[in-house]
Amino acid sequence: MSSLRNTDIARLRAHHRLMWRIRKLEEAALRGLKAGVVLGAIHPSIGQEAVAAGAVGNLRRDDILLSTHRGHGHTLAKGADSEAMLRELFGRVGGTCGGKGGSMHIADFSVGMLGANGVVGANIVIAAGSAHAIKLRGEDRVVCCIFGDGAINRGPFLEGLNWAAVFKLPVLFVCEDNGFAATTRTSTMTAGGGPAVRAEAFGIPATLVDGNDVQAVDEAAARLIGEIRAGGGPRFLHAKTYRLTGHTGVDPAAYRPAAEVEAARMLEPILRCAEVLRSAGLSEAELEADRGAAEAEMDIAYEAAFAAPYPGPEEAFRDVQDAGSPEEVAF
Amino acid sequence: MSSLRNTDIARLRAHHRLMWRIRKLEEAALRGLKAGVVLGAIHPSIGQEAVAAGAVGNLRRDDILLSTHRGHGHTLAKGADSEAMLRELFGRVGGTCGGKGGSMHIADFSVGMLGANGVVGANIVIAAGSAHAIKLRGEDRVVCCIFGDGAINRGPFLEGLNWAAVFKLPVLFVCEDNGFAATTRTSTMTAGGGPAVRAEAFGIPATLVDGNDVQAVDEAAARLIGEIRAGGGPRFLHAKTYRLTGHTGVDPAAYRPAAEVEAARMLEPILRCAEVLRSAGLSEAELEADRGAAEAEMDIAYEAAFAAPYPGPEEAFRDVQDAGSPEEVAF
Amino acid sequence: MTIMTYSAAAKAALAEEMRRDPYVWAVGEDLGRGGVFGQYAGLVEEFGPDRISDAPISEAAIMGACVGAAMTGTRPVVEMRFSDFALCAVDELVNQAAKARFMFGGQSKVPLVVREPIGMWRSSAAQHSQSLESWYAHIPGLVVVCPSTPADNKALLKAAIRCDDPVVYMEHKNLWPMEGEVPDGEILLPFGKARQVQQGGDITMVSWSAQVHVCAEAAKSLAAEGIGVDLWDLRTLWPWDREAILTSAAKTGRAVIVHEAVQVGGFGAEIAATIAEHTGARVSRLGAPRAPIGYAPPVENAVRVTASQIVAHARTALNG
Amino acid sequence: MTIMTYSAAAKAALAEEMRRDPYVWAVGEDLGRGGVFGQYAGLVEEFGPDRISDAPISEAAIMGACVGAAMTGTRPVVEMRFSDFALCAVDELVNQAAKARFMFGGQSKVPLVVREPIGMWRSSAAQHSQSLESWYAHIPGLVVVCPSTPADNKALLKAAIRCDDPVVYMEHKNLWPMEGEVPDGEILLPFGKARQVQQGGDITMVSWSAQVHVCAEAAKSLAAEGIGVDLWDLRTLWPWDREAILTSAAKTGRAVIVHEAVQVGGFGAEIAATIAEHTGARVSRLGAPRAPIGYAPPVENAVRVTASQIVAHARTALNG
Ligand SMILES: Cc1ncc(C[n+]2csc(CCOP(=O)(O)OP(=O)(O)O)c2C)c(N)n1
Ligand SMILES: Cc1ncc(C[n+]2csc(CCOP(=O)(O)OP(=O)(O)O)c2C)c(N)n1
Ligand SMILES: [Mg+2]
Ligand SMILES: [Mg+2]
Repeated sequence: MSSLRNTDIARLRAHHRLMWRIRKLEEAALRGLKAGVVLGAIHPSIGQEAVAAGAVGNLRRDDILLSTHRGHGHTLAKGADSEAMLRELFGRVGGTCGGKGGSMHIADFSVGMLGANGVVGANIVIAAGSAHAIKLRGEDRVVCCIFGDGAINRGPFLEGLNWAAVFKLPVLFVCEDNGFAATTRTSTMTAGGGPAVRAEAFGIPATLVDGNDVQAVDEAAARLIGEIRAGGGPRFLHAKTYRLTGHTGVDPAAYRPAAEVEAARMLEPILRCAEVLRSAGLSEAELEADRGAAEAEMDIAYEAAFAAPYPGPEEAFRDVQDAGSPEEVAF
Repeated sequence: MSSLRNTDIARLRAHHRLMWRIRKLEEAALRGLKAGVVLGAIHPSIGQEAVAAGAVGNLRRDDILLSTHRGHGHTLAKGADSEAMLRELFGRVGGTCGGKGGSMHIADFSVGMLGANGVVGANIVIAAGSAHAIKLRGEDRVVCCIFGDGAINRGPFLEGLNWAAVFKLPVLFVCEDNGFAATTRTSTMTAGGGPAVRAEAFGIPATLVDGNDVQAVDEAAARLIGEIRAGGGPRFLHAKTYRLTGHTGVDPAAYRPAAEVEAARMLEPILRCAEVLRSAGLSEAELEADRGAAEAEMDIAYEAAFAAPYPGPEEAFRDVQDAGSPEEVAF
Repeated sequence: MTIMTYSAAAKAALAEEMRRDPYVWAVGEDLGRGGVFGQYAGLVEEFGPDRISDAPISEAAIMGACVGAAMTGTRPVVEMRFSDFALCAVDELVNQAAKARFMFGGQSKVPLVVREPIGMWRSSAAQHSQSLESWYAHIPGLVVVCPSTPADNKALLKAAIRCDDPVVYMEHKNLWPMEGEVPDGEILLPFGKARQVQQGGDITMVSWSAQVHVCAEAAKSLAAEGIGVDLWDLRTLWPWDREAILTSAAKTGRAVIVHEAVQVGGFGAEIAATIAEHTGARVSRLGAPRAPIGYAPPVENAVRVTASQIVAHARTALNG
Repeated sequence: MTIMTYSAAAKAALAEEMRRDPYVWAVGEDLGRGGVFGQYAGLVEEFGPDRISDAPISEAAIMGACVGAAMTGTRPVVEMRFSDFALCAVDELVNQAAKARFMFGGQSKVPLVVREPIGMWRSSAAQHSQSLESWYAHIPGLVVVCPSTPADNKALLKAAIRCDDPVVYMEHKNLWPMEGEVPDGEILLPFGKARQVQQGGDITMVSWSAQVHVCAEAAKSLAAEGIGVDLWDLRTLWPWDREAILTSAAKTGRAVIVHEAVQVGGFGAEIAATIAEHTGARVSRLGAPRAPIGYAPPVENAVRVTASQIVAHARTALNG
């Protein structure tokens, strides 16, 4: 670990910064939720930041990302603006979706982030199709599709993976396995050997990685995305992690023992990343600077988002469709 | 082969008879189709009879069967009456469904046959649920669910198998793999190692069998159904076969070389079964008697079905629902 | 009489039916921890995890398995969490459950209750807010129930569980905490009988689900202006109480149908068309514009039918 | 002018659009061998298997993948084979395709054409015969097209492919072999403009898809009795031509809406309700009873709306 090369250290430091930004963005969102400023449900990814940083960090800006209901981290990692994201969570003008989508539909097409999704597993087939278009267009872009361990029990998991494999499409499937589907321990409702075994059964090479080890995720994703971009077809990454919060911002998560959560807290990705950086020579001040910068960014973003106005009611009728738009005939 | 025990010979002879009955039933149906007596589409299973005879033959009468659009053989094997089946195909009174379902919805609940299905793969989740009810009721019945190789690319394949494995349900899944999904060679649209590999990935022990060898199917099914009835949970049987006709009664099947079909014809299950019986000492006359009896049965059934009346228009309003029935309010 | 919430009333109904009939069971995601709205809280303790069963995130299997289970001697209650997710299981409901009895020539019934919570619930956005009751009213074989009060939620859910048809049972998410009087003892409501919320001679108003309460509020304002509203809660959309509604419309000569769902192709169209076909009454509808539901409150509110809109609409209808 | 079948007209439309725009492509089961009704026959030879693409039996993936492909710079034509099978892909169409543009705040459009053949086709029974066009008309974000002639099938399919919205394109299975004149050259039809099939002053008749031809037959019989039918083919259900229909209904004072779909909750209800709301015309509907479609001809025929029923209905409407 202390034998890290300088380039590795810089890269790891960037992950450290990004993970703090994700953490602080979500802490801001949770604060907003408590204050009644964030509307609707939010699903924090606190404790899972290494998947976003390690996997999404390997995408080019013109690569494509599809995410889930728990997509803040992925979206920020893809390059979305934190203030625009908070505006979206607060339902304000200037939100990434103009305040019309909220947390569960956060998207920023300008950075290739084609959407969180309120329907578990729905993004898997959409991602396959996005990759299908890339192939038809003869481009060298890659699609990254992130979903939870609960999603592997929905039909679109089979249909989307089979599709991607049959058509040899440039897509990286990432199963962000936090052990739970809402209040249910996923293992109790999943038969067989799990995500990677299923992916292999659909003909997609799968890699298992410690999803709380950002270096490991980074290395695996870099390799897999390289293989995909070289024309190797789809790849699968199974990243094991743990969600430190409840399923939503208001879930006390009483369905799991405190000791389990405490144990997981010792293994959380930012701590572990800091440990490696420390042993590679970074000072406490440098590490603290990353945290502090992230906090400052999100505090400022929060205030700016909070100050932004709500969209007007006319937005209810905009961007529905061209033919027969409700701006012309609403009833 | 010539060392078959007498009980085995009797069992094999019964398979031989049953396979001829299926063959002759479907030949009668095809004759009816040409004559305009069979209405709608029919999907013959000619060449695939060993799966029906070998697998379904191991079910008790109170066990449950669910089938596909290509379900005549399965239904007959479960004990449905041939005349009632032809009446159904002809859309007549006394059909298993009163002429309201036709070939794609043939069902005979009195022998535990809960329906063919017009939607590929839909029977898989229904079968899982039927087995779920059996478990809840504490019964020792077994469900057998037959589907094609094309069905393994639909979501319900994943969802139904996972369900059965999670709840340890008494169900035998049988993939009747004839190599084609309509006009498409299934291998071109299926990624990975195929039905059995997928089933194993969902935690269900799978067995591969030559689906044109009725003894092999019989033995495998007997063993698997025994395991299931003993409380072992779901099992999977992958039976490879070949459809000798077109996808439907009117499909010339021009999408495959004549030589391929000719080669398959040499391996068809009735011929092979007869060969074994012959070497076990059965005479040509005995073998011919099986064929002849089947033909006579179906000729008589055809005539009786043909003579039967159509249901009246009032049947359109019957058996829809209790509350708000169209017999009371149709519009 | 006991004061209960809409949620508790449904729970009581399910518990009573499960005690009565050992083959009634419920299945859905997270039911063991009470379900997403707590409407199953505590039931697993009484009935155990086989009868209050968790499920994988597999809506197609939840629905499809229950079709099979309903044809094999049990009476499943399917929990879909949000009606929006039931769109992952439409083949199983519409092609299988609804048609099995007919296409198998009456050999089997499919006694299934599909609970699909509907409606806007502050800032749940486009995929967690829909009201698609008119879809299921269009499908032969299905019964559609939309209870609006705790008392009805108890009596209708009990009736749904005993019904031999597949019943799409749509509770409104905003009503879960609503309190109301629930009669003690075993009460079942028949399907197809509307509830007269209040009597009035000037205009007939028809609604269902949460929107009934908005109509009642509007009716109060209209009463202050001297306009008497004959307000009906349809309770069930299929079968629906044509007799009561046509009689009322013929009497008042004016009918307005109010619902939260998109107006275009909503069930209000069926009622309005039927009234127009069979009476001389003038008809009109108030539903949502044909737009998805937005997240930001002003965007969400723009598609909400409010009491003041209903009042204004009724006034126009009476003067028009 | 060229005489073409409804099927050939659609094929010509698709081929022309594929020649014009390299990012138009079609995908569905068996397309490489022409599709289940032969409506793609020969296209793979010209465009190759990437653009006339086979698919696994994975309706959810076919639909869902095309949502993603439509958001990533292509214009997919989705073949669902029978509209009944599209019920395996409702989340992908209704929760995803229809809502993406709105819920992402206009960042993306979803230019998708979903071909869903509808209608009764002799003895195809309950799972291969449905007409669910009213469902999609109820869903914000979707366009719904139901062509009735070869000429329209060409011009509307071309327009659908160029439209940036997700279009549910419902061809009628009985119309595939129907021949008719198709104008040469590049003709596109706008959505929302009905076709006046024939003029008449006594009664307005509105229909779409195959039922238009049954209405035309009925109108001929009525003409012989001296009854003039103003017959309209709606062509597109969303948007629909309110102006033409309301003007006609106001003129004749009587409107009857005829469709093959189940009458309860059918799109006829929307038209009837709208006419009743906006004109003084008397309205009535003729659709199928609320029953699944049976296999035996007498059972199937019992739910068919025939020309003689239409004639009788129109007579009653005029005397009633
Ligand atoms: C089709 C569907 N079913 C149910 C839900 C409700 N739901 C939202 S998140 C969730 C759990 C998802 O678990 P997982 O896929 O592991 O993702 P995680 O929340 O753990 O990130 C559920 C059941 C949904 N949104 N969509
Ligand atoms: C969901 C669905 N999609 C498409 C079809 C049309 N279809 C009917 S049979 C068939 C092929 C099925 O192949 P397979 O499962 O291998 O069964 P086989 O016909 O070979 O017995 C198809 C595509 C259908 N009935 N249902
Ligand atoms: Mg999870
Ligand atoms: Mg096959």
